[in-house]
Amino acid sequence: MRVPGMNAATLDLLPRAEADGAPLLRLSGVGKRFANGVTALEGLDMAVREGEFVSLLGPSGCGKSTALRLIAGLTEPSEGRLDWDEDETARRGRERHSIGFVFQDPTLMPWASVFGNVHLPLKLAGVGRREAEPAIMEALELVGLAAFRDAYPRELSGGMKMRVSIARALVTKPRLLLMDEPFAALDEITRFKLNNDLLDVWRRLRCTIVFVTHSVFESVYLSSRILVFRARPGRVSAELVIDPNQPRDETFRTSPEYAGLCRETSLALARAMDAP
Amino acid sequence: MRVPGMNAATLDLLPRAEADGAPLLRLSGVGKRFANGVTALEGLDMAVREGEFVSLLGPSGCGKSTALRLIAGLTEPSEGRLDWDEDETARRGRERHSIGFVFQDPTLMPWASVFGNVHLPLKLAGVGRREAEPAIMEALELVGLAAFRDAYPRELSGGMKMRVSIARALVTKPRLLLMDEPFAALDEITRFKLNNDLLDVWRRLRCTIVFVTHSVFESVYLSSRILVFRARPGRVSAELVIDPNQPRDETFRTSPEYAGLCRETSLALARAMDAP
Amino acid sequence: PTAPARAADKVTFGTNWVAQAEHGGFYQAFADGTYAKYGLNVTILPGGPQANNRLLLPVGKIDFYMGGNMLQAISSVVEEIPTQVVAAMFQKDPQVLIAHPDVTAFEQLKTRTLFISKEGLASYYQWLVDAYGFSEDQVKPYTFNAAPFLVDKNSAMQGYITSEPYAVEQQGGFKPTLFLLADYGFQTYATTIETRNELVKQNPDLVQRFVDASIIGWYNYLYGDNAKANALIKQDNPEITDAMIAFTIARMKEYGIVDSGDTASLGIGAMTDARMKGFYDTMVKAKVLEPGIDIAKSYTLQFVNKGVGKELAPK
Amino acid sequence: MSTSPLRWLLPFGVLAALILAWAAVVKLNNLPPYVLPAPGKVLETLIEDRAVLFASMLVTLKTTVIALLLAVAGGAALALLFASARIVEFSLFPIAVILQVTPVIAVAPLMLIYLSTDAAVLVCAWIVAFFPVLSNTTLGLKSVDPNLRDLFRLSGATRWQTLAQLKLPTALPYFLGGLRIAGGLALIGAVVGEIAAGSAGQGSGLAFRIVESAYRLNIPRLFAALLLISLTGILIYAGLSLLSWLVLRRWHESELGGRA
Amino acid sequence: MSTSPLRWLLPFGVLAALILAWAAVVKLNNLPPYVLPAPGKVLETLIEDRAVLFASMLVTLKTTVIALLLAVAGGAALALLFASARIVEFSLFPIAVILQVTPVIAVAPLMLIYLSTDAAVLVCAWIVAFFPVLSNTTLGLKSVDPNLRDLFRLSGATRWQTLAQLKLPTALPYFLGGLRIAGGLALIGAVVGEIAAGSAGQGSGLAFRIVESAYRLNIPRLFAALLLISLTGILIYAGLSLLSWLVLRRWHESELGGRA
Ligand SMILES: Nc1ncnc2c1ncn2[C@@H]1O[C@H](COP(=O)(O)OP(=O)(O)OP(=O)(O)O)[C@@H](O)[C@H]1O
Ligand SMILES: Nc1ncnc2c1ncn2[C@@H]1O[C@H](COP(=O)(O)OP(=O)(O)OP(=O)(O)O)[C@@H](O)[C@H]1O
Ligand SMILES: [Mg+2]
Ligand SMILES: [Mg+2]
Repeated sequence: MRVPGMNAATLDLLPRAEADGAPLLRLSGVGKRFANGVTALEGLDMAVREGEFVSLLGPSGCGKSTALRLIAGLTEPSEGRLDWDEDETARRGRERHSIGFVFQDPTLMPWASVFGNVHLPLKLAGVGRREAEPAIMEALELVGLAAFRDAYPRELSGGMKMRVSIARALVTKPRLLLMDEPFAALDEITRFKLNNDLLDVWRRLRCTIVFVTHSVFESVYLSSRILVFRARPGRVSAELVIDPNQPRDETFRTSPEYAGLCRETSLALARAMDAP
Repeated sequence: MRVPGMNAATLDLLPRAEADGAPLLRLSGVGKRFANGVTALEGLDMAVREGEFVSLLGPSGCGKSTALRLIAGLTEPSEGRLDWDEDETARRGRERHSIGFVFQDPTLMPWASVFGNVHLPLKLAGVGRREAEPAIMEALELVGLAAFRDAYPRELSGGMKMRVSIARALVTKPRLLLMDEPFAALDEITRFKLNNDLLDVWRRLRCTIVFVTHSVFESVYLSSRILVFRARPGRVSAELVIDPNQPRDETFRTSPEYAGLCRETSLALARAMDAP
Repeated sequence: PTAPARAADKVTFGTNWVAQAEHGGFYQAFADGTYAKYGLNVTILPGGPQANNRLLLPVGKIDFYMGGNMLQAISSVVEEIPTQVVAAMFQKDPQVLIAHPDVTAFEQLKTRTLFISKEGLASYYQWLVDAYGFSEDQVKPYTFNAAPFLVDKNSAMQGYITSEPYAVEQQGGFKPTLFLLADYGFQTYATTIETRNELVKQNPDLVQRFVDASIIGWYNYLYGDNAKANALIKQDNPEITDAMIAFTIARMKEYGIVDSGDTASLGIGAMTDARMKGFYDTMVKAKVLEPGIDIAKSYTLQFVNKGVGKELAPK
Repeated sequence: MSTSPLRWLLPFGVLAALILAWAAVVKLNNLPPYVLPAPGKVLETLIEDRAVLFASMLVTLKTTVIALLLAVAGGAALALLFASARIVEFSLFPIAVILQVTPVIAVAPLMLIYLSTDAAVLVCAWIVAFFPVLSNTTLGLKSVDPNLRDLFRLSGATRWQTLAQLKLPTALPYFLGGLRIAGGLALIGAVVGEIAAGSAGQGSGLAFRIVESAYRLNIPRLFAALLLISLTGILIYAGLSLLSWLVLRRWHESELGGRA
Repeated sequence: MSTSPLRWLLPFGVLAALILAWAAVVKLNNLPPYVLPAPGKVLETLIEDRAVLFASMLVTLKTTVIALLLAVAGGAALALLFASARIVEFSLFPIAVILQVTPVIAVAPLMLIYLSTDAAVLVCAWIVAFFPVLSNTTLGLKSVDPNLRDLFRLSGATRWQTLAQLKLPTALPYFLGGLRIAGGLALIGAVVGEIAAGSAGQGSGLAFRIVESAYRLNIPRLFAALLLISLTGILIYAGLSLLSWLVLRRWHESELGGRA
């Protein structure tokens, strides 16, 4: 079934109305200043709703990774606040692995094999090697590295390392996935395949994804919402909403709506680059 | 002046006729097997001609980085041979910095500032800090990091680190530039700008560039020739030639020829993926 | 005496160096059953290269300790350590200065490099400075190894008359000139038996038995059949050879280390107030010891000078 | 690791050259054995007195190995304690330093008051050997990749898991480096401990043989004992290096050598 | 580095607690001063004999500092030599190990034959201290990031440049770790050297004070000397840690602490 139903809107600098449910988390007036005086973020307002696929787009060095780290709780805001949905906080207390994180660098343990690296989050949750094996192999299968299960990180190419990192984030089937340019080091075909696989995972697990990318095409193809950051100090300068029910496949990729959305996003990005 | 004059050809698996000058270097029947038994390359035949802009395209893990390392002399082929032009070998004896290399990872010295990192190749050639400063600042200007000259690598974002690495490769104005996915971590606008800057450098310096990328668009926009590698064990599975005199600008990017070439390249890549 | 009916008293005797013939009398008393006869079950605890056993006496880990010379005993008084000397097995301190054969007079040593241990420097050497005008500048450290002395022809070194000269003769191939400090006025007793004040007060009988048996041991070691004692020494210290033992015994006899002077009348182990006082005054003058120390606390004549075992000496 | 035989022969060649030079020095200067015995004479003595010397070596080796094991346990345990919080490190490191710099020779007599001779020797050797393990392991535990630390935090790793699965592997190359230093130090510690607190006479270690030989001017025997100590030291070092190689060869630069 | 005053007070608090515990042990067990003197008594002695003791401390400190400098120079130089080729390392490391495990006490007399007393003490202290610097620096020099090594190769860096600008900075944290170990060892080395080969009498170091006090059973004074050694050790360690922090704080994990 093909539905043209696409519901895109550019609401520059305006947070979207929250008719469709309370947000999972909300950043209000968040600023981040580093010890060396660099202000990475300033006045960042954004929310992530349950089950959303949000992409963050913006110029290099604008604070996307920092925003992701803030959401993950890996760093504290210097200003403003970050609020989690109460249910979520409660659930977080019970479950581990609520968050999967793909760092911008592969961040693999050099002393462990590919298998061991992907096993890590399960191992930390007390799942033994034997028990975890099906899940690990499934994740490795997904990123096409099943044959390299016993290789060590230093024996892998750049793209392969990144894929191990992706497998590691997926293996726990987390409820919130934070991904920092996961596919940047991959060729287009692998990338397309993984794009579709990721969408599949998203739909199956009904998880929430916050996704940093530099590819306008990718962001449009994947997301239900795109946040465009302006240059340092970063904050949201534009927001685009895409109907999540729109099926994502080759036909979408070649549709004029897709092209239009891409152009729109590119424009928002260009405007964000030289925002005052 | 717009010239449609484009001279594209898909010469699957066939090395291109060498009418236009002796190659700067030639790899013949090159194979590379690693200690752990992985065969990264097998029967790789390719040549790089003086003043060319060659892009290498191919699936993740197919041996592109390995090929670049072979050319740079950082690793030895397990099979086959690599021949340099005799003049070039002679010149190499006289000049340092004949090669600039952008690694797939930023590969910065953590103990040196951005300035110090970019200074490195000049310093190794005996050019002092004072003397090298204009060149360093020019390179930093180019990648948009002049304001970060005194920052340390750990204080930079992923894209910024990569840009430092690019500045370092350019600062010596090398005669041969080997670049391994230099722009993968950059947003599209910065990437476009740097694409143009790189072309500018290429034309001004009349240097030779071997460029690994995963972006079909980028490869078509930049190169005078594209080599598509097939999956591991890697070797050239397709070659596309693009008229180097074609001006590269927004009009080219939106031209149907460009779109056609991209499609052709994508197809070659898709075919390379499932080559036997 | 009739054998005592009660079980033998367990006592531990700590020496200040590894087993050697200088400890012969004690091993003799052990080997030939003299200690047993006196109702003592003795354990001999050999010392190490460092004088470790010393502190074990006041804390009660050992009951008798073989003291070096009287200096340390007097130091104990200063430091209020409740121990005292109950017998002196050596009438003369075997401390000797060993010189190359070209040295003939004691005075000549003043121009030589002297290898002296740190302990020596803190004790008798100060007396040499005071009494003979030696100087600290001529001292190099002695590390219980004679090689530096043998190599430096213009040097002399400290030693025990019963030990080092043997090695020097063997390795150097010459007979060194020996200056026994005792013969030059260093009149301390040596190889004493020290024990805790408390033991003297509470169990004088035990102390007396140990002293008497040890004295008899020494007579027998010097003048009787010492084969069993020597075997025991060799067992405790496999490095030692018969030749060394013979050398030591000969030197002890030759220089009257154990049996000379007062022992003729008072027997081995003899001590006198006069000699103690004379020694103390010399040391005070040499600034080795401070004036005003109550040296009477450092020893007691209660257990010696009784002529025990004198009958064992050759007439 | 290259398997070229040169690799294994050269060290022996160098040692042989050294021994030849030693022999030449003795010969040319006509040195008497009590100053520097010729290597041949030392070997002769070694063979002659093998029974006594090897027995002593075993005693010393035993002390060394136990001390090293305790140093590893103690040093690593302290390092873990220190790694738990910066404030703990700051508070307790001075005490570790005091332990390290306390001259064993000076305190050995005091230890003998409360400890048996064997225990005192062990404590001496331990004191000398534990610090490099502690110091290097602490350094290693602090050199964790910050991104990996974040990953562990995110995965809800417990303190204990972070320690066992992140900090310890990171610290491993440092720890093994400390271990290689500690190996030799445990040996010297055992020897010094024996000198300072050891029993003498029968059944005692190499230190006693050395002191006694020196006292008797039996210098060839002293050298034979030194030779055994050197051999023991080299064996320990080689063993620890092998261990290090086995553990790190798959991933750490220091044992990978240059990449082809 | 946090600037909270707690950070600076706690170590002193712990030390104070330790001293109080020591005083309590002495008091409760009614220990006589010749077994374990009370801290007050030690302090009293320290103040009383300050002239002699501080003079001796300066002598020992001087030896320590010179030995440490030489150990740094020697250890680092050897490490550089070893880093030049695997085969050199393999051939010469056994000799370094032999040096490390040679009991200084045993060879001191030999040194005294050919060296002046002061030189012999220095050599002793050096032998004890150089190995950690050597071992850690070697490890550091081998832990170079392979990509950076490639970069240097490509840039046509000379051997010397690669050493100075790549290997040395990489080895710096390891070297500084070795230095912190060597600092304490140089101090013990100086003390042991003084005991083994040092001059005695006036103008001599703390070791002589210790031996002398032990001989005279003046245990409070022995402890005062030990206290000075401990203080010196802590000062050296603190100084080297500060140096390490100054050098590494901008880039190495071990001195960065957790990131905010
Ligand atoms: N630890 C740090 N100390 C100081 N400054 C930092 C630190 N980390 C990041 N920054 C600065 O914060 C800014 C934002 O960094 P961030 O990594 O969030 O950018 P980004 O949007 O992810 O960029 P990129 O797309 O290049 O990865 C940068 O200017 C960077 O210099
Ligand atoms: N040091 C090594 N040891 C063993 N195998 C290696 C080593 N380096 C690379 N390989 C293998 O060689 C193959 C090619 O690696 P290479 O890095 O050249 O790929 P690539 O084409 O650059 O891939 P990517 O696009 O992901 O960077 C990979 O399969 C990898 O596993
Ligand atoms: Mg980023
Ligand atoms: Mg690559």
